[in-house]
Amino acid sequence: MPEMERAPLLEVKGLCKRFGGVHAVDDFNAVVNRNHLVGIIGPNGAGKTTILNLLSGVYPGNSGQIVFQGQDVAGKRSHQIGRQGMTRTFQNIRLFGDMSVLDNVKIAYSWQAKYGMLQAMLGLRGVSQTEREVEGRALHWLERVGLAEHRADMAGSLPYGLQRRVELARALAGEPKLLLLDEPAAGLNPAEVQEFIALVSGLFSELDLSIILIEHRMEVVMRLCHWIYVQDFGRTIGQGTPEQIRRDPVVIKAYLGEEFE
Amino acid sequence: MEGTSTFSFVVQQMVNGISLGAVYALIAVGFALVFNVLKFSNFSHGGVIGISAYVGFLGALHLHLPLLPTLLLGTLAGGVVASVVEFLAFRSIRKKRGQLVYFFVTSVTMLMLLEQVLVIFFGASFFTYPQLIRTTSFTVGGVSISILYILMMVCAAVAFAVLAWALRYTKVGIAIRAASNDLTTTNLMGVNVDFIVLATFFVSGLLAGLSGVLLGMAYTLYPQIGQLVVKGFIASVLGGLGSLTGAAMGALALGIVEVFLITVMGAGLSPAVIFVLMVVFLLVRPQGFAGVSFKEKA
Amino acid sequence: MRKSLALFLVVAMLVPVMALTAGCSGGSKEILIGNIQDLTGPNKAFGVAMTNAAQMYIEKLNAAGGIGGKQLRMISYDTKSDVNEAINAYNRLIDQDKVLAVLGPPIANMGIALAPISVTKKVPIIGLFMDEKATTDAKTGQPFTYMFLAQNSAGTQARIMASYAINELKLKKFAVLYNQQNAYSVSLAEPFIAYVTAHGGTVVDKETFLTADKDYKTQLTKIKKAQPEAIYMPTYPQEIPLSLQQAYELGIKATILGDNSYIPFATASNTDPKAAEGVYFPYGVDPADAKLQQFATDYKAKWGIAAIAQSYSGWDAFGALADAIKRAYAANKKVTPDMVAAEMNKTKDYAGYQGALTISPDTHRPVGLPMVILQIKGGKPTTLTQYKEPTQ
Amino acid sequence: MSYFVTVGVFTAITIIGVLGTFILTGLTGLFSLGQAAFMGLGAYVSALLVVTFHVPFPLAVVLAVLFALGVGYFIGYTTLKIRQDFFALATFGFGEAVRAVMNESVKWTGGAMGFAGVPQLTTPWLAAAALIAAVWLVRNVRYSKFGRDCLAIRTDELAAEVMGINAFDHKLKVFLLGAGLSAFAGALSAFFTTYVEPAMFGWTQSAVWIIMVFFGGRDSLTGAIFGATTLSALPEVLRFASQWRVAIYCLIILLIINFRPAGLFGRWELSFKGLSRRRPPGAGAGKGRRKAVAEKGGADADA
Repeated sequence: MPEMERAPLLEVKGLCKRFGGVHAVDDFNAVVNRNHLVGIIGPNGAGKTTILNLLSGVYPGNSGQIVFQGQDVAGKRSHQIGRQGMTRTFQNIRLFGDMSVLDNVKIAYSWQAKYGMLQAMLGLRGVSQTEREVEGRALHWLERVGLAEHRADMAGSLPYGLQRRVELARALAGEPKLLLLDEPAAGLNPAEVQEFIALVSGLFSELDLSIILIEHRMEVVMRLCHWIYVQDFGRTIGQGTPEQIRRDPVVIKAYLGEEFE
Repeated sequence: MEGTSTFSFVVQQMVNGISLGAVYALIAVGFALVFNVLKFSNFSHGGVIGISAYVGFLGALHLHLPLLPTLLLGTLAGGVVASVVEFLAFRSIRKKRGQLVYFFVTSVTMLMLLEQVLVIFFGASFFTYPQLIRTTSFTVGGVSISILYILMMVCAAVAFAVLAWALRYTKVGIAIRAASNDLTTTNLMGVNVDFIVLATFFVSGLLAGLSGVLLGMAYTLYPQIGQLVVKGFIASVLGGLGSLTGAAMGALALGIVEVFLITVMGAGLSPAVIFVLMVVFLLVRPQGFAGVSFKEKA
Repeated sequence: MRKSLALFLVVAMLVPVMALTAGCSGGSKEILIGNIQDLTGPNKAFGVAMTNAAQMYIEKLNAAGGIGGKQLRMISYDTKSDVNEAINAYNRLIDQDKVLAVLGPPIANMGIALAPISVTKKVPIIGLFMDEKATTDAKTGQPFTYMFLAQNSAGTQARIMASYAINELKLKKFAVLYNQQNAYSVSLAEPFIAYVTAHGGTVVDKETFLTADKDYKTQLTKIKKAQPEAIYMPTYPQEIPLSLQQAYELGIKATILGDNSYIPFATASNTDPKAAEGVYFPYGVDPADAKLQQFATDYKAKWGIAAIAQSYSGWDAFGALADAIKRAYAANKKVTPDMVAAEMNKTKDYAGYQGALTISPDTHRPVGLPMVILQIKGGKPTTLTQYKEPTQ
Repeated sequence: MSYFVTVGVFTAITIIGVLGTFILTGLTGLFSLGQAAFMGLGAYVSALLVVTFHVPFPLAVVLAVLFALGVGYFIGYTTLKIRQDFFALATFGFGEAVRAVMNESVKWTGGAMGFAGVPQLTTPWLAAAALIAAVWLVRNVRYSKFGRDCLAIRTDELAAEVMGINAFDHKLKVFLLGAGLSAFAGALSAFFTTYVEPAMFGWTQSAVWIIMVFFGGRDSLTGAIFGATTLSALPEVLRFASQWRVAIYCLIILLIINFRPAGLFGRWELSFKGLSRRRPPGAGAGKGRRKAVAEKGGADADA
């Protein structure tokens, strides 16, 4: 495969984060190749969300390297990382509730829109042209996730399942190379979960994209991911393909338990 | 010969600074208490200070109350007014999970409203408390100490001691402390959040009332007296919002710094210097003297 | 829903317009005098005193037939202690109400702000704004044509106090404590310092405070260390009890010199009576004067509040103005703002409560108007002597 | 100049100042208690330049605004990194500091006695033109990506950051815009009232501007302008008992925040067809709005 010959998209080495005395993430190492879908699983408090927060620059780690597209992004601020092509969703949906669905998605283009404050103030020609382009691109993503008809609704007024999709559209509109999904299926009903799985795998096959997925539902992870890391108390206790994970005795003991016996 | 040695001058200025700091501390701690639980800067605290100062004044003037009952009356009035303010102005914003801006605007508006209530009922000119303490000061080795400031410090010390005790050992106090960590968790613990918030405002109002009467006695009584709350605001931020001890420490520091600046360079430019100090301090130590820095969770 | 909102907006925007057009009135049957005062706000007491006194004067005048058969009417606007409001009110009085003259506020910075505007509006303002910048154009040194002061200026008051302290009390070492953010305070402190240093005295310490400050002990401690013989404390009413009390608490024994607002504020209920004992201050009228007693009784009967200094000087200001209007009318059979201004310049020995009021055409301020020096003895202001500004 | 015009000019100046607060506090959610201080800087600097240094009026206004921007950059750069409450405090301290400097430098500013004798150069026409220009500028910003970014940062700064928005940088720009508008308003006001004094620029003035924004609706430019107009011009004209007036305002604000937190106008914007081709994105949910977007989508497709 040609992808394998190139350097990995993301390489995490020895990432650590302590809160007070607690090691939330302890020596996390991972590799995400291009066009790969990687899952991170583990019980509550295993440090999964912390890993995403470290990757996306929400807070800095205590030590370790995060090499993304050949650059160490550890310690960079969120917006810098976002601009380099790593976007994310949040476990507890963080939409801009006071804004329309369309505007939520447009936000992803703010840093790319090529006009400054002065041009905006004077309402120069380029501004409205750029704005039209942005609107077109944002609409494209809304259509892709099936929300075009809701574009004018306030994001905060949508039902939960649709809010998840808006957040996904917003993250995709950042045109990421690496998309971080933090429990994207949480709170969805079984039918919505199926739709969601179909949506993600559809997007994944269409786009030049890698995904890191954190999820509680084994069903989702097992069906979508190529490679899985299992976290417990901040440490990686196992990794492998879904099949390997299913059989790993350590993993079964620590986490999967009776569910797979 | 009333000349003073450099030593007694310095001591006198220290006494002045600490006295001023004690005044600010009374304001700052009540201010910080509400911040602890609801995480917003409650300027209506100043309005409560103003109203209770006038209530105490009315009691002393018309009911001829002596010192302690006057203090008690003002303190209680503060608690009641603050509770009413919480109930009328803040409760529904909290229920709707309104953003911080709403709390802020409401609190500033409430300060203005309460001030205006005083203007409507008492006019804009000033009043003075009847003299509740006969002797006004005593002198130790050339250093004069005002009885009223002693009273303030005693009141502050007693109030803080009672507060510390209540927060540690009473059921409501423990709940308030829990709420200051996380209001929603408190709700999960089965404690009635509405009650806790009301209690927090009540306690903070008691402190406002106490400081109101003391300020009214020490100074003159005018509707804007509550604007001294900004000193409490500065002090509590310096001390680290979220910590009561920090607020008290910040207040003391502010009092001493103000006195130092006036001594060294006069009152005129001291706000400018205090501003620069404040910014430097916030940049170097954003968590304040004792505060815990808040970090948003993702 | 949206339509009704829009309608509401339109109505809301229209209300002011309609209120304006409805407000136009005024024939030539009466003489309109404007009155710009703080009727609310912290300095309300002064504004109300002037308004009440002027109202009493008008009633007396109207009962006697008015001026040239015309009744006088006063239109008062509240300035709410805000200079912009004062400017607004002045403009409105001229443009809309078409008043003949304006009774101005006893507030220094309002006078200063109105002075350059009066140059273009050309309607005289007679007031008690004590700062000399309100009557003299600092750029040209010439008086503002339409600004008149009907009591001693701040400079005069400060010089009277300074001169009395140096010449009568034989004091030499002074300290000054004043509110740096208050125009009244500043306009008294500066001439005092200038006079003292020019007449053989020294100012050993000059301390200031800000309006938000309520504790002056730090400044007073510095003053105490400088060992002055006297401290001049020209401050606003609510600051007087504070500075007196705090100086007393610090055990300061120096003589305290005050300003013309020390009655009644020096003897506030929460200050130790001993704190104000022995304080000297100048005052526009002599409280012991029998003439004043009658006015005070009438005033109290009519308004239910006691007359204060601004009641007397306000009466004088309005009286001088009414006299100028009378003279202008007698001479021309009609009266315009310019005539009033011209006649104001000729005010000579108007018999007011403050004494014989003569306006100097060179400064538009009173000349030779005496003040009374009072001292608080046994908790009461006691008249010591009449004192005039020393001729330099 | 008739009284009505005078009130109109004062109102126009207030609106210009409030526009800055609208962007800063209304849209971005930053409470600055130092906006009036920027107004003061604009007023004093322009007045000094014209009266003392004989600089031509237009140049003086530009220089005053640039000066305020310079100061604003310094203040914003140092204080916008810290938490929101700190920012409110820091701007409060800044306002007091500016007033202290104005009071202290008596030689230049006249101190507490104020700076009088500024020529009256702000004509009603100038005020009207300035108002229109300011509204137009702010409207353009509001309905550009900057307006969206403001809302995004106000709602969820972290999420905005993750989407590639440099929140600090954005806040700094918005803060400068607000400072510039305030200074501009200050310069106009100095040359209209002909008098400036430090007491005009206290923190309560800044708080009043915030109240005006919330009265009309913090998401609506029309609302902010309405709030400023109503709360500044109406009482001036009606002149009803002023101590009740303030109390009534306060009550209105409390009622609005409690029962209609989006302000009287919510998101509603006055728009003139033809004049404004761009419609407020996301303005007013509902069928009409959806239809409008659909129409517009069609137009885009044609183009």
